[in-house]
Amino acid sequence: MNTETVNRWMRACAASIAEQRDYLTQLDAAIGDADHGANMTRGFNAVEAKLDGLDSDTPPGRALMQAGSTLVSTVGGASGPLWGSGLRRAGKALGDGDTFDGAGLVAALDAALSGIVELGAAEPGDKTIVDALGPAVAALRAGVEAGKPLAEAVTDARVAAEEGMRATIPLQARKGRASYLGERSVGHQDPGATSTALIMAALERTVAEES
Amino acid sequence: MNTETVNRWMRACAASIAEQRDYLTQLDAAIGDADHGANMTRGFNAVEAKLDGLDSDTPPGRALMQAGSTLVSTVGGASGPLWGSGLRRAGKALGDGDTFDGAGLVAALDAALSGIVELGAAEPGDKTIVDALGPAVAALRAGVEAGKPLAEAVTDARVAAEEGMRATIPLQARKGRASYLGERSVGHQDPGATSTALIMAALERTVAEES
Amino acid sequence: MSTQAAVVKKFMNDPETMVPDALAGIATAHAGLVRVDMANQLVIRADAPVSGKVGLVSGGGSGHEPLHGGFVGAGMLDAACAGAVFTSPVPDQMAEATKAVNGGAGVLHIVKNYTGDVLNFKLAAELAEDDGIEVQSVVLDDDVAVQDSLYTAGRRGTGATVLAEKIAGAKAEAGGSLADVAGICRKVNEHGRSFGVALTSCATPSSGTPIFDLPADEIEVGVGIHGEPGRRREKMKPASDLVEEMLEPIVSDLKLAKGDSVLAFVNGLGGTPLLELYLLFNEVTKNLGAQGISVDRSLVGNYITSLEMAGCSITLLRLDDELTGLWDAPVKTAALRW
Amino acid sequence: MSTQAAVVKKFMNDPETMVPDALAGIATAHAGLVRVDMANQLVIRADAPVSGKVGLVSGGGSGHEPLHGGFVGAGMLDAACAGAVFTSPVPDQMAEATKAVNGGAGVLHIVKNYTGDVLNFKLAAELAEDDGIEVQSVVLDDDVAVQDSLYTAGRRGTGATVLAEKIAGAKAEAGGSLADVAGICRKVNEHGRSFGVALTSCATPSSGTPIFDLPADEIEVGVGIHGEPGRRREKMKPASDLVEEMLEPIVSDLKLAKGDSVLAFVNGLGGTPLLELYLLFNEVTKNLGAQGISVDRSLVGNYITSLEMAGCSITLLRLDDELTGLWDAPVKTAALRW
Ligand SMILES: Nc1ncnc2c1ncn2[C@@H]1O[C@H](COP(=O)(O)OP(=O)(O)O)[C@@H](O)[C@H]1O
Ligand SMILES: Nc1ncnc2c1ncn2[C@@H]1O[C@H](COP(=O)(O)OP(=O)(O)O)[C@@H](O)[C@H]1O
Ligand SMILES: [Mg+2]
Ligand SMILES: [Mg+2]
Ligand SMILES: [Mg+2]
Ligand SMILES: [Mg+2]
Repeated sequence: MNTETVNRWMRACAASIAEQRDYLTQLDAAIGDADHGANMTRGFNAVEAKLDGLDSDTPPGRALMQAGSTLVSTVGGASGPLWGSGLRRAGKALGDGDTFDGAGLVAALDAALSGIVELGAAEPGDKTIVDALGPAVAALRAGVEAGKPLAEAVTDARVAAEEGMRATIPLQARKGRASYLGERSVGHQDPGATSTALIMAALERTVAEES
Repeated sequence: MNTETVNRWMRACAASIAEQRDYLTQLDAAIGDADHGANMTRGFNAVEAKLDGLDSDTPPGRALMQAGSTLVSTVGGASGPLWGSGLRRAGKALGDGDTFDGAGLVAALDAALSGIVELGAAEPGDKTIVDALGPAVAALRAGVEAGKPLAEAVTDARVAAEEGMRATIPLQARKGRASYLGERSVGHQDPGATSTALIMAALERTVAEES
Repeated sequence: MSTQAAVVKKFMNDPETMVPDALAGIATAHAGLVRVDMANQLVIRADAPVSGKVGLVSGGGSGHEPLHGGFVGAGMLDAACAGAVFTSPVPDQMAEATKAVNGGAGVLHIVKNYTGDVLNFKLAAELAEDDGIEVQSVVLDDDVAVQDSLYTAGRRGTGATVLAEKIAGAKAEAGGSLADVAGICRKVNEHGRSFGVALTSCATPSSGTPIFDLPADEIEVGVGIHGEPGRRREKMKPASDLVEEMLEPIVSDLKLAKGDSVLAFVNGLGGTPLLELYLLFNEVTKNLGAQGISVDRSLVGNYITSLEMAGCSITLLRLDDELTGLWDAPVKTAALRW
Repeated sequence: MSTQAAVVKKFMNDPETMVPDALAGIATAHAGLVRVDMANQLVIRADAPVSGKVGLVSGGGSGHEPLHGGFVGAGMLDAACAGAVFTSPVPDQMAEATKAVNGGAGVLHIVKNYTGDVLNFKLAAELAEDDGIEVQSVVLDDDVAVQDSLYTAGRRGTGATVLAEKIAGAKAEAGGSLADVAGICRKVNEHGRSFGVALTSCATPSSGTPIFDLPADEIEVGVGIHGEPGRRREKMKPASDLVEEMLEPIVSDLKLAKGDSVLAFVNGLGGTPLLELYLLFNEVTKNLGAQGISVDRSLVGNYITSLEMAGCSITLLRLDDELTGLWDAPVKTAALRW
């Protein structure tokens, strides 16, 4: 995988988030403030524009860092700094190499998770991004370490993200706006976990196309 | 007829206007500002209270003047000064006598009409109080001058008031708030003409009980 | 789909006591600035009567707050009479207010042109004159949505009332005679024109339901400040188009032309967020700028409202040095101060 | 029957340009008071940076106007960063604001406690410190409707933010050091508590439909300022009962007792008429008076709003001489001045 992979992944994220914009907003309306769809769309549109302007010889790690910085600089809201720092950390983990392999991808996503947890201090079960990203990273690592083909391991990660996303429904939120609702947050799917599952699905498609 | 007649007429007005309060408000909501029911109810309730406190030997003309002053002092809105000055003029027309007859009633209501026209400058067909009160006074005068029993003449007056009231429906308002609507005031019955018809119906009941 | 609420909830104890309950709140909140005569529902400047100064009295139905009570204080009104919601106060209140602010130089009644207000103030002026107080009245009728013709009660008094109270108040504070103060008030009325639109209706506390019903994509154009329907119903449109439509009759009635200077007042009708009012104001300056008309003074906010109605009015006042100077003069009221 | 509108009409051209369009209006309307950096969506005090004075920066999502841009000026904020509606601004904006107001004495960030605001301001402070500017941050979390526990993101920042901006602004204007200004800001946060209720929802410009739906006779109790549902839903009740219910957790959290003195701030959430806010304020003074708590300062109006939401919040600030003196100090901003 290389800069083109990062490029296609980010564009796939932009497309699918824009498509699901209203759905994400509806989820956020139920337990938040109805802006998650707009926030993520604005951010990933800006990421696309940023990548358009990038030198073709930018290493993939740098490209990912730029994507992260762009999210930080354009999203606002909770999801901006969280996913922004996450992608920045992921890019940093990839270092300056021109390519990366499955293990590199695991390290990158693991770094993203750590960055998000470090900044947001969410624990598993708090009904956040972490509840989709955590299981996804674990599944990806397990698949890669077990020697599965990368496309399969990434599919496992996407499935785990979606399961994690659905598993947020019965949870009572303990982080973010939804936590203000107390018990009334129960019964609703977390918007951030949902966009996270979209990001993993975009990765799955990207990797599948390359295999 | 005497002070007791005035007393019972005013109380009959208070009762029927309170009963029709919501209806009057609805009419005013359509072409005005939805307060005519509240205005007239507040005013006639105050008139009742005023009459409660009146010396038993107050002459009927004085009682009617007090009723008028009370409307002026409690209603606000267009209808307050108009009907208030109207009743004051009516009372003045009755003079200081202890009783009055049919001709006296004609003179009183005619004076009320003049007072209302003088203050409000409405012409027939402007979609106002005048469109109910004008025909009522004319019918009353015709009946009394033709020597009809008073109860019958007053019934004629009530019928004329109601006809005048209904005849306001197709009119375009040229006075009061409803005039701001221009053509959109057409098709609605005037609230002030409607309460005027109630005032005439109260008079009809009062006179009928005495005959 | 209708955008109208079936029931409008209100913070109150009882519709009948809503106005006095709120007046009691004003009395405490602005104790240093005003005193409140609860019996007559009057908000009176704390130091009234100001000896030798022309007194300014206004008033009208409640539901337009901060108008008029919020404009009582140095440099603006001396007293405001509060009626029931959307109902003119009665002559007795107005006469009491006139007495309370009479500093010996006469009293100006500033009256919005509605039949109820005009008639009640007329009777009040007679009462005050019986008491030996010299009274002049100026009736504001700035709303170009209503044609001033034989076929209506005349144009309504709307946004220019706020400007007239400020400017006449400054003139009185500066020692103007009753004739001067009435004169400048009339000048504001001649040079000020307004136009309003509503996105929703509003409900009086006693009725509880909206005065009219409006489909989700329609607006009432040419409304006043009493929740009444407007002159016509139109489709909702972008702010720039709407502002153009609102400005056109104002600019043409005032015969404004390239090089003229105006005060632009973008007023919220109660339920419209400030964010939208500033956005509208931006459209106003852009539109007038393109015509070469310069917006030299401005006022943006909820100043003359129609309960919780979502909507706005735009008022333009043609400025000259005299009006500009009086506008800039200090004012210290609950709702307007500089 | 539902009281919610199916579609909320807004004066705008395009949801995407709503905030910059409104900022352009603010720039013109308050040209003498502030300048607007359109690229970074900042409202900046006209004479910033004030040399030797601690700079005060706040900001947050738009839709709460006049907060924060309306509070920029002498004696209050030096800059306000505007995000999209209900969305925190980004660190870049905040860092630019910090630079623009740095007069050499350091800059205070006043942050409302929402995850987005806290995280973005955190990254901004890092950027500013990279630029060599000393930054302190105070996070406001005054909303007693949310328990401050391990199980939430902590109490929300609501009404006390307005009071903190005023009082910290006065301290900075008086020459306080960064530590002093941050200290007094923290003191306001410790001594101020709020509680909000909503009668209707509100709609963000991009979604256009209300965030929640509320039956005609129900209210959301314990709401914040982002149109979010509250802690619970209850039947509508008389104002006196509602005020009692709202004051109880505030009074008990602040441990207010007979003889204590407070500032009472009755705030409208955007769609509630001033008439109702004064009525609520009257209930507040009556209720506290009966407990022997004295309302010595007050603020009544729409100051920290949630778009067009009908509703209110009540904030009490326990007063001492220091806070009272700083509250009384002169302030000159678009929305607050004395
Ligand atoms: N502390 C946190 N850690 C991880 N994710 C969080 C945290 N707080 C909030 N989130 C995520 O952010 C999402 C909301 O993002 P968004 O709506 O864009 O921002 P905001 O809440 O500021 O409006 C939530 O659904 C949740 O998944
Ligand atoms: N100039 C006038 N002459 C006679 N009647 C009038 C005039 N103007 C208004 N009215 C009457 O007053 C009625 C409205 O009264 P009301 O609703 O109590 O006062 P307001 O219009 O001030 O709210 C109208 O329906 C009309 O009949
Ligand atoms: Mg959100
Ligand atoms: Mg009426
Ligand atoms: Mg009325
Ligand atoms: Mg948000």
